[in-house]
Parts: sequence; C-alpha cells; structure tokens
Amino acid sequence: MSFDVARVRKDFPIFEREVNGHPLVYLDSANTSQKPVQVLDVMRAHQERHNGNVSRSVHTLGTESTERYEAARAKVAAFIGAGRPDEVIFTKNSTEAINLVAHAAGQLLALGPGDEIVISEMEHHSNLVPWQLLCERTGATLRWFGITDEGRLDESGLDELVNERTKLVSVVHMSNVLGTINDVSALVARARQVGALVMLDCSQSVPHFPVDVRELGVDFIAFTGHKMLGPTGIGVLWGRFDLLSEMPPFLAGGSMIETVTMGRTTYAPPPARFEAGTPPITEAIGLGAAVDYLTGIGMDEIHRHEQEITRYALEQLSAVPDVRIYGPASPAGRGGTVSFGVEGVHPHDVGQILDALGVEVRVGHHCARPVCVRFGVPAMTRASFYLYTTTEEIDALARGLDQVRKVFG
Amino acid sequence: MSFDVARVRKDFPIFEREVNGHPLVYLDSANTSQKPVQVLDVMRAHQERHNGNVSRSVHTLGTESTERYEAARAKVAAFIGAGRPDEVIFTKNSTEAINLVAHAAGQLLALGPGDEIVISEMEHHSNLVPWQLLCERTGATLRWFGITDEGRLDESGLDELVNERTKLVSVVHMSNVLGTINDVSALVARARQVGALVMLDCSQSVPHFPVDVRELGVDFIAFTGHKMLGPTGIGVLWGRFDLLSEMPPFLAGGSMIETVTMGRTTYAPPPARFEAGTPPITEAIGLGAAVDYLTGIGMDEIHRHEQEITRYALEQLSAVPDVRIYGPASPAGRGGTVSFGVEGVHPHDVGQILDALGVEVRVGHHCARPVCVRFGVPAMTRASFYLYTTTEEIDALARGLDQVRKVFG
Amino acid sequence: MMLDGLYQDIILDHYKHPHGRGLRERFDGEAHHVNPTCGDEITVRVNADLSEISYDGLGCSISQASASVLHELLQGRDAHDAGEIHQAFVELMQGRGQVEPDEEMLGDGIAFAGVAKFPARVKCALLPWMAFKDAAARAGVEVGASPEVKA
Amino acid sequence: MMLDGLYQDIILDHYKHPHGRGLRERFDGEAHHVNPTCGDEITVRVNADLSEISYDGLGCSISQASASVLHELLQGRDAHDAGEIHQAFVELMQGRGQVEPDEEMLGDGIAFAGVAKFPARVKCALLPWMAFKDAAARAGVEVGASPEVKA
Ligand SMILES: Cc1ncc(COP(=O)(O)O)c(C=O)c1O
Ligand SMILES: Cc1ncc(COP(=O)(O)O)c(C=O)c1O
Repeated sequence: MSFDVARVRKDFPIFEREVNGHPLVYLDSANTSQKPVQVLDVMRAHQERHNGNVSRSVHTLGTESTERYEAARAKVAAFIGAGRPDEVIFTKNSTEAINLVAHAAGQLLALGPGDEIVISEMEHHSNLVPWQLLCERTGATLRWFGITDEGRLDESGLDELVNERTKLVSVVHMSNVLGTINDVSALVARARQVGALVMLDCSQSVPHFPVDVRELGVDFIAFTGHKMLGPTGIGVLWGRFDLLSEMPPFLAGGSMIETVTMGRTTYAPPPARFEAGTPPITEAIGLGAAVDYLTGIGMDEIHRHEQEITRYALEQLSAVPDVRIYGPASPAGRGGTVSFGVEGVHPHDVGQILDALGVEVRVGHHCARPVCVRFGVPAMTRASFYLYTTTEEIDALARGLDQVRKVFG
Repeated sequence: MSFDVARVRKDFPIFEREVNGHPLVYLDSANTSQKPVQVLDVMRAHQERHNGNVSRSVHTLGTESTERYEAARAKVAAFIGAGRPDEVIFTKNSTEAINLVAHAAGQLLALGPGDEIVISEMEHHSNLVPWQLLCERTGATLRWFGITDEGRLDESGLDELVNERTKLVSVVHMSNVLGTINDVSALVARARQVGALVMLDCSQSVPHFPVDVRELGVDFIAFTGHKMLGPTGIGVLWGRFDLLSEMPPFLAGGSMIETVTMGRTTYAPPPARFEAGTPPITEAIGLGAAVDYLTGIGMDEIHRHEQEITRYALEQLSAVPDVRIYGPASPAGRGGTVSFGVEGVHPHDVGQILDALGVEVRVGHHCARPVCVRFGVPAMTRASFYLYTTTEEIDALARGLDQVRKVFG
Repeated sequence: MMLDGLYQDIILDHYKHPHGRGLRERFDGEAHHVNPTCGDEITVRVNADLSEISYDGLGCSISQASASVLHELLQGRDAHDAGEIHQAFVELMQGRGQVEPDEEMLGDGIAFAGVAKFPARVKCALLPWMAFKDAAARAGVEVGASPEVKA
Repeated sequence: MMLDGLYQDIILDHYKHPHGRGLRERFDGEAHHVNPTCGDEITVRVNADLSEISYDGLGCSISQASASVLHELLQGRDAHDAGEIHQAFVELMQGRGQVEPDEEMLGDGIAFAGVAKFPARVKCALLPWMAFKDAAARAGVEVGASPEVKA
C-alpha cells in the first residue's frame, strides 16, 4: 500500500476550512502540526467515558485512566525504541523536558566553575536558555558549535570543544530553522571518550522520521506532542533508566513521592519521580493515539513523502527571483523545513501577503535568534511540511511569493 | 432561576455510563472533576478549526489561536478578581504553579539560613515538598501550623510562628482531605506585619466557591483546571503584577525571552516570562470554557448546592455505625469533601467494595500524608462533591457502607 | 457482585486471623516497604535459613492476608523452594487473571488469583512478597530473580 | 484581497522613501526597543524640545513606515501637541478597526487605520511610538500617559 496524501488529508478536519477566502495551505507544521480526527476522537472518548485521576484510586474510572495513561507511555517508548516504558517521562512540552534535565542532571553532575556545557548556535531557545541559566547557577561555562555557511553543524573543532571539562552536550537533532538533520555519531563518540552526557533535542526529528534512542546512543532526548499530530500540553523526556534513577527530582508534589513527613520526603523511582502533580492525562492518551496513527502510516513512508515535497519546494523556491534559501540546498541530510528571505522585503510582510492568500508560513526568528544572527538577518520566512503537505501547496506558496514581489516591487 | 442539578447532570456525558453494572456515582471530584459537553465542544472546535501556535505568527490560524488563548487568560483573571489578565500565568497544573513560586520567588527573596518559610500540616504534598526542597537549596527553615482536633488550622501560635524571620507563608485555602475552608485573614494580617509574602493553594477553593484575590489580600494563588470542569494539563498561577515583574524566570525557552544571544538573554515581562515553550493552548481555551460554564451557573449557587449536599452527607454518614468523620462535623466553614474511616476496615477495602457498587470514592493518604498521621491513621476514605452531586448519590454511598460492614463484619 | 473474585473467604479469613504476625527479635535480614499510593506499610524479618519469617504492617485486607499466606508458604522452606513459590506467586499476580494457579505449590495463595484482575490491588498483594525478597537478600538468601514490579 | 486595509499606498510609500531616517549625533534622550516575537528593532533619539527626532531600525514595512510617519508628525511639535497626537495614534491602533481616525491630527497616520484590524501587526505599528515615548521621557519630556501596550 503506497502513501496516499489525499487520503491522509481526509483525516484532518481543518483542511476543510478557508483562510481569507482561499483554501487553507498550512505550511507551518514545524511550529505546530494539525491533528487527525483519530487523535481527537480518542481524547474525546476518554473524557466522556473514562475520565478519572491516575495512580491514586482503586476505583474503576481511576483504574481505566491509569491503564490508558500507562499504555500511552508504552506506545511512546516503543515508538522511539526505548528499553522500557519507565524511561519515558511525560512533561508539558519539550521545553519542560529540557529544563528538567538542566536542573536534575545539572544537580547530579554537581557542576561548578571549570566545568563546561556544550550546545550549538543552531539551537532553539528552549535548548539554549536553560543551559545559560544552569551555567549562571553553577558557575560552569557554556560553549557551542558554530554553523557552517551550508547550514550544518561545524564540527571542525570537535575535539577541542568537547574535552575533559565537558560534562554535558545538548544539541538539536533537526534544526527548526535550517531543516538540517545533524548526524551526531562523531559528537556522541567524542562525548563518550571524555565521559560527557549527551542530550538531543528531537522536537523536530521524532515527528518526521524514525528515531531510535538506542541507535543514537545518547542519554536523553526531548520532544513535544503538538508537533507530531498530538495535542498541546504534552511533551516527552526520554532518559536512560540508570541515569534517571540517580537524578534528584525537579518539580515536587503529589505522586512523585515514596513517603512524606513534614520534615523529610523520599521519592518514587522514575518515571513517577519526575511527574509531580496530576499529569496531562488526556493529552498523554492523545499522544499515544498520534503515535498509533504515525505508526499506522509508517515513519519511513512519512519521511519519504516529506523528502519528495522538500525536493520540489527547494526547486520551486530557487526559481523565484530574489529568494535566498538558508540551510542545505538539497534534500540530503535535511528535513522538510525551508527558511528563506525575499530580497528587499521584510519577512513579516512576506508572511502577511501569503496569509492573505491562505498560505500559512511562519516569520520571525523562530525562537532561534542566534541562527538568524549567524546568517546576518533579523528574521526569516519559513515553510515547513508534514505528511499532509502536497505539491499543490508548494505551488500556492510560489505563486504567493510572486504576489509579494509585485506589492513590494 | 434556581439551581437544577438534574439539568446540570445532562451536560456531563459520563453520567450515562455504568460502573460494574450500576449507574456511576462519582464522588471523587476533589481528585478530578468531570467535564461538561460545553467544555469538550469548545476544545474540539478549536482543534478542528483554529489550531495554530500562539504569539509567534502573523498568520490567521496563529492569530486566532492567540486571541482565544489570551481571551481564556482574561476570563480566568475576571473569575478570580485579578487586577489584570497579565497577572494570570498558565502552567500545567497547581503543582507546577507552586514550584514556580518556590523557585522564582525563592530566588527573589534571596533566602538563606535564618530565614523561615511557613506552611501547615494540612497541606497537599504539592504545597509541601516544593518548600522542603527550597529550604534544602537555601538553608532556610521550614515551619508549619498544626491542625486542631476539629480539623482546623491551629493558629494559636500565629505570632510566634509567623515572625520577623518569616519570608513566605503558603497554606491551603480548602483542605483536600478534611474539607476545612481556612479563613486566612488573621494569617494574612500577621504576614503583612512582618513583611512576609503569602501564597494560597486554591486548588480546592477556586472550583467550588467565589474566590477574589483582592479580597483575600494575598500575593499568589495556585489552582488547577481539571478540578474545575476543565481539561487536564492546565493550571494557573496568579500573582501580584509588581511581584511577578521582579521575579526571575523559572522554566526557560521559547516565548519567554526579550532577546537572546549565545552569551546572554533578557526576559519578557509577565506573564510571558513564566510561560516557556508552547503552552497548553487548547487546554487553556478549555479552562476558559469551564470558567464560562461555572460563571453561567454562578459560583454562589454552586457553593449553596454543595453546602446542602454536604449537610446531607454529614448526617447520613454519621448515622452509619462504625463510621468516624475526620474534619469539621458541620457544613459551616467547610466544603463538600468528607473523609472518614470505617472501624476495622482498611480504606482500600472500603473503596473496593463501593466501586463494585458503582460508587467512586478515593482512598489512601490523598497526597496529604501528614494529615493522616495527624489523625493517627495510614489512610482515609474520601467522598467529595460538586455541582452535579445528588442526595441519591449520598444514599448510594450510605448503602454501600452497609455492604462494607457486612463483608468485613 | 464483581467482588467474589477479590474477597474470597480464604482471604478474609487470613485477614481476620493472620498467621505469624508480630516481629521476632532475632533476624538476619529486615526490609520495610511502603506502597506510596495508599500508604500501606510492611516490615518483614527473616532468618538466614528461612526458619523464621515474621512481619508487621498496616494495610488493607489484601496486603495483610497476603503476608499471612506468605508466612504460611515460605517459613521453613529452603531457598530453592521459597524462590519457586515466590516466583509462582508473582507470576500469578502479574497474569491479569490469565494464569492458572498451581494449588499444590501455592496453597491458600490460589485465593489471590482473582486479585490479579484488579490492577490497582496487585501491588497490595505483592507488597509483602517484595519486602520478603529484600529482607531475604539482606540475610544472604537469593529467592530468584522475579520480574520487576511497578509501584 | 484582504490586504488593502494593511498595505495602503501611503504606507508603502513611507516604507520605500522613509522620512528622517538615520540617527543624529546630538540628542537628549534615546531608546532602543525590540519586538521579541519578530526581532524588529528600533532606536529613537530626541532633543528635549522635540526639534529633532531621528531613528534607525530594522523591521517590516509597517514598523518602518510608522517611524517615518512619527517623524513627520511629531518633529518640531511642543510636548503637549506631541502628546495628543501620540495618544490619538495609540488609540487608533488599539481600536481593533472601530476608531474613526482624525485626519487633521494624524495626517498620513490615518493610513494605519487598517492595521488595527490585524492584531499581530499592531505592535509593529506601535514599536516606534513606544520607543519615542521612552526616548522623550529620558530627554525629560512627558508625552502623556498612553495606555499600556502588550508585547
Ligand atoms: C489542595 C491541593 N493542592 C494541590 C493539588 C495538586 O493539583 P495538581 O495535581 O493538579 O497539580 C491538589 C490536587 O491534587 C490539591 O487538592
Ligand atoms: C528544535 C526545537 N526545540 C524545542 C522546541 C520547543 O518545543 P515546545 O514549544 O513544544 O516546548 C521547538 C519548537 O517550538 C523546536 O522546534
């Protein structure tokens, strides 16, 4: 059975709507994805029939909710090749997952002056600011990989950058601006040599192609439900179980304890230790349904489709005069996220005119301001694709850019 | 128009289901509430028609999402009498809200040895463990109010307990175990005298009766969407704007920044400063719909109904032999949450037999182990009510307890 | 009513008349386990030759009866037999009601077959068994690698 | 198409041919404002008597044209008039398209009436005006208490 984008699109109710009198052309999936009816139905059914709090009650509703919540954990674990479900911690988004590690692993590593954390210039602010703050708290030093002119991680200084002082390396798996997919094997090998932990920000990779944590050989990954057909309010931290077991808690409260007295508390094992309070139950279940949906279609199929769309988009955009593409120019080693500039027109204006034509792209610094600075611009326009994107939508984008040039010509 | 519980119940699809062959009798709303179709419809419609990420795009979907998300903030602000919407910070639950204050206000107060934080023995673990950890981090001392035999906050030592060394007082507004509603006026006055900040854990109060932050005169309150007809995955921190403005960020990442360079970041004003990453957008909108629903019925009406149910429940439970009620024995100064023990029968067994009859109560330490310890029991059984609770459901509970005594008699 | 599977007379009997309850003074290994969800607690003490197994705790009928049955089944056994019985009980509990219990090996323990259908109560039934395993290990006795139990 | 309201010829004109762009060396107050969502930046410099208002920045057509219009409307006014015009412009922008602009007071500024219907762009239009207000305050000039603007 081959991939049929028209059939896929039927699962997404939002594609029935118009924007400013034009059919919706949604090219902003790197920002947040649309949701298939299969995910919405599972969430609705849960709330209408099985809603109860988890892990706390012996009653039927509580038991049903707990089973569904834990089943979602198992699905997510299988989806990323985790050794066991208990390695999957539900957070509210990628950002919380990364902050959790910055606090808890930071504490475990007992960081201090002289220690180094390594990130890259390609990071989303969510994988940048938490490490800045960690360094502020502990006196450790933040260092980073640069970006090459082609939009790839500059690993030329790898051995110097990742050294005996390095305690943790955290880089993005796929850039949300440049589309670059980082092959982290050399980096991981070097980190292992010096005994540093490795975290990958997989917010843009897990939704779009097969990711296997064991193959990657890293210690932590973070990703977020709303970018992978799931609801808002749910994210995932995956970590090696032995590491998680040693980490102190981050958020504290109900459900993460073993026993509590006024003077002292002991903590539950992972994942409970890191899931304080009532978790996003319906949202986790929705993410489980999204994983089912993605698996049903096949992550390989999805990746292949996006590669085709990306190839087509790169061709079409290159053909528009005055358009400059940032990031890898061919589909190899990159995903379906293409940022560009239109000479002489500010991205805000590009985005506004496209929106008037129903074409939804993102403009701005994409929460990755250092990437814009690296390429010498204050902002970029970004079109990003997913399993439901069609070549017709790319055509609409190209036509829209002609209109942009007309207005500002 | 008077309050009509039968009509209210029609809005909640879950009441159509049976549990173990009996009609569902849901007496666990203090744990999590059920959701009316009005809330579910708003969320579904948002996801099907308007889904986009907030605060980041100029496109139509993003603008619609942002407007709905900010409208929810304004609704929540009005619901609790906040001075301005910007005082409302969306978190994932109460627990995160309290942790946020424990970190950010803790840092603002520059706590150290000699400083004191005051809580009470009546706290949910979520308003206890974060303060233990804060004291561990800073060397400050944790102190607490006791509980009287009647289940009320023991304020007899108020002036000694809250003193010049006290930097922050955080207590529960309504106990999730005893049902006690704490009149905090004396405590707030004393805290003001000594210059301490005051936080109220309103997780059980905001859902059940009118709460006005200006009348309370406190600095922060926390509450949680899933206990007030809203979805899981959404909570609220309200704080005085001038205080929030001075507080450093807690979670860091996208959307909470002003500008970012690799070396240094400056932060947006509240509430954005405290909402790192993609927030629970649909969930906030769902909470806004829940607030609309509650306001439509009227919080006074809801409170009055719950008071009647509570009076009835206290009478019925007192009439069951071997039942001991923990907490205030009359409806005055308490809400619709009643914990009790059945002599000679462990709460787990009570809950299990009730569940077999379709009666859903919570058993255990209710994430408030010190309360159980205070009353000399490892666990309690708790029945908790809401706007949809009927006297027939209380009767079913009483009949169930007869069955419990028969099995273990 | 659905409870028949859970509250078998055997279980209620062990609950109301527990065997071997009360901690002995002399022991080689001790473990204290808590069920964080419900606050149930148990302390188990064992001698290195398993000639004595004593316990005390607070908890529901399932966990208390389970401790009584454990005492009856394991006290005086050698490490090998104790390990086998231990494993059989854990498997029964984790079998979601699909495992046929071996009466010869499990004795009164077969009454817990119904508990396996109540996921929230499985950990009650297992609490004493997990505490026993730890106590035995501390006394130098390995009772086999039973599958890990989720709290 | 929906854009007519937004990209009026007047706006495109000010964008393509900005008035008063480029920072003067002599000034009494300066402010640098950033729109965190999109990275637009502006620096505004003013003299204490508002005889000179200069600016430089990076940004979209709306924010750049707005700066040009601001320069044209406010340079050389006294503090009172500048305050009134400032207030009128802010009110127009925050009126969600419901406010009728006063052409006599706002001149080319009335072209921004359409922008008020695009919430995401209102902050672009206001960026120079907020920076001007801060710069003026630093030069000792109060241009009135305009309603607070949300970032
Ligand atoms: C008094 C009280 N505080 C805090 C909480 C924590 O709320 P949440 O689990 O939604 O964070 C609860 C409920 O669980 C509660 O009853
Ligand atoms: C690469 C990358 N990292 C982190 C994030 C943050 O995800 P969230 O906003 O869901 O926390 C995003 C998306 O916003 C992203 O693209």
